[in-house]
Amino acid sequence: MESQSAVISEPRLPGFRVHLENFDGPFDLLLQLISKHKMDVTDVALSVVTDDFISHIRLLEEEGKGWQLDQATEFLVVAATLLDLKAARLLPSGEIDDESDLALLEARDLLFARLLQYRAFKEIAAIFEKRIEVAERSFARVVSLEAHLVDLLPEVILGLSPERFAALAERALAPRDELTLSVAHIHVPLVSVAEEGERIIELFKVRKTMTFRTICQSADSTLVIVARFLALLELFKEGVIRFEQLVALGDITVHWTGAEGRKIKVSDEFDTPVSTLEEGDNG
Amino acid sequence: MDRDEAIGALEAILMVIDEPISATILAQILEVPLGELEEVLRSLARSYLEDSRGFELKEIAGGWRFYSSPAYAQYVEKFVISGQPGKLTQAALETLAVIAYRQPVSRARVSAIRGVNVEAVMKTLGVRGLVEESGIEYETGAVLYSTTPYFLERLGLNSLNELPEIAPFLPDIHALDEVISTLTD
Amino acid sequence: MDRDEAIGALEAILMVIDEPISATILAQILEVPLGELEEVLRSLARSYLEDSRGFELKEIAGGWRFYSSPAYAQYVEKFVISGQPGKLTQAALETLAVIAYRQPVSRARVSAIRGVNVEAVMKTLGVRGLVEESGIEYETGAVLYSTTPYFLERLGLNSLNELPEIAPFLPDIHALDEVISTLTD
Repeated sequence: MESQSAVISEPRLPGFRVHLENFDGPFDLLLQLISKHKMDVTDVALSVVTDDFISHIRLLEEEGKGWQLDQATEFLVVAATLLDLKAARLLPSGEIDDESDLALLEARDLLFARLLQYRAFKEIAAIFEKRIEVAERSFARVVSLEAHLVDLLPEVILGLSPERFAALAERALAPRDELTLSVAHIHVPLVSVAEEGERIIELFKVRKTMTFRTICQSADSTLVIVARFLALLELFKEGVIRFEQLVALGDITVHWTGAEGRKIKVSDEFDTPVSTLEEGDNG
Repeated sequence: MDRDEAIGALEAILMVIDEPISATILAQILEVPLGELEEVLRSLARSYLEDSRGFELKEIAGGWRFYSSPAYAQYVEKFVISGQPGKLTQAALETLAVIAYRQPVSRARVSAIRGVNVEAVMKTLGVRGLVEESGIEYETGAVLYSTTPYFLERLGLNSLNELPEIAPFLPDIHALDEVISTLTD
Repeated sequence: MDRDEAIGALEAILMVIDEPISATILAQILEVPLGELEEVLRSLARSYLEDSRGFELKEIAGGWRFYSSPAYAQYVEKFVISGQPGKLTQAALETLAVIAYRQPVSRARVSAIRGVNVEAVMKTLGVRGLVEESGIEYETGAVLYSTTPYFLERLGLNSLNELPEIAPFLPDIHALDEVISTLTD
């Protein structure tokens, strides 16, 4: 069995280096520093990291190595998690004086845990790869029965009619994926942006000005907060609200500017299950 | 039956089988208690290794059989037209890792952990015989997936218990998984 | 190559080949003079006998191969009689069904359709006299397999024409095969 202490692995994004003011080195090392609490994610300029990555990919392209889909996918996942993590960190925390602060802190830890989990499975995948390589160097003895023993074999009993045999063939020859029952509809988001939008509009019928914090007070999960945020963006697009933030990282105040009684519909474009992000993979 | 006789009989039977054979069947044929027989198999396997033989006796996916020693792979490869399918991609390996440690697991859950849609990759793993449908999740009706015996074979493992511990890579991953699922499902 | 390395390589090769192999070919692969190699093979065969191993290395009709030792024939015969039931496993039946409806067909193609390595199962079908080699695929040089008259007899049919038609509704199954084979080859 492989050494399990070897948590620090080879770089997963070979050759990709990040050049920041406070850090200069392989992307993987940056991740490790963050995941070991040696570096604060809020100190990382993600835009610079992204720029670096894009130029890294361009360079590969120019060198004729083509578009590295594996690398790009991996980068997107890690960068998205870092962004989530950073967003959670940047939200005001300070003293924990109410429930919503606590929820934000938890959300931050959860994102952190998710990053760790993501990386753990990458380590395991590397072990799988090595194991497969080793196993492939061993060949099984697969031999026919020695001639004098074949005579001892009992007569074969197929035990089925030609019709049953044909049915078996049909099943064995059928393309497998058609047997998979789609259950995508069962996993539709439990939170609907459109519905949360309706709820916000109801709130504005009572008060014309509210902070984002107030709007999210009754939210019982991070997902609801996200849905309400998206609904607000939709309403902004409709031109019926405006945002105001007096100090950086301060409370966001939302003002209703729409006409009384105007019928507003929050679109449900965010509620469609994501099915377009496919991993480019056929092996 | 004395030990030498048992060893000889085991070697003779193992020489004619075309698929792995379980210790239970061998114990029945030799009329030897299972525990005793397993001990003989293990010490036999060890002796081949100690003698640096060109072959190994291994228990993989629940059955014993002879394999060529990896040390001589370069020679054997000239005879065996490698029926081994191509290499798995990084994405496939990682998805396989998630399924191996979370089985039985729904596609949605794997997707949540991997952070991307895994539909295509899981189809590939299924076609390659590495994972299979193994049930339905009671609460959601989602199809659950598990690894196959062929998966164990490809990794050269006897059972899932031989998978490396994940704990050193991530403390208390099961607890985390539960909370994370509330975030992502 | 020193003697120990040569012995290891020989044992490794002989353990996984099915057909007897000539000393000439082995000498070429190992890059060892033929005379020297034959001497190693003979002394190896002798050592197995002296150690009362359950297997023997024998040269029959110009080819070397491992066989089970006659000294333990009673156990091997007991295994063959008891361990090989008249009934086929589900995997063997399905593989047989694929061959029956696709013949003549290469092993790689069957493997692609079944989604698993079918080497062992096809050997079993061959040993049971249900399928046989029937030609060579022109483009690839792969061996093609067909069912035997014995297969028809066991299914109670007079000719392959009597096999019930299957699934005319399956869309262009050959095209699907192509897709599947790109996934698995």
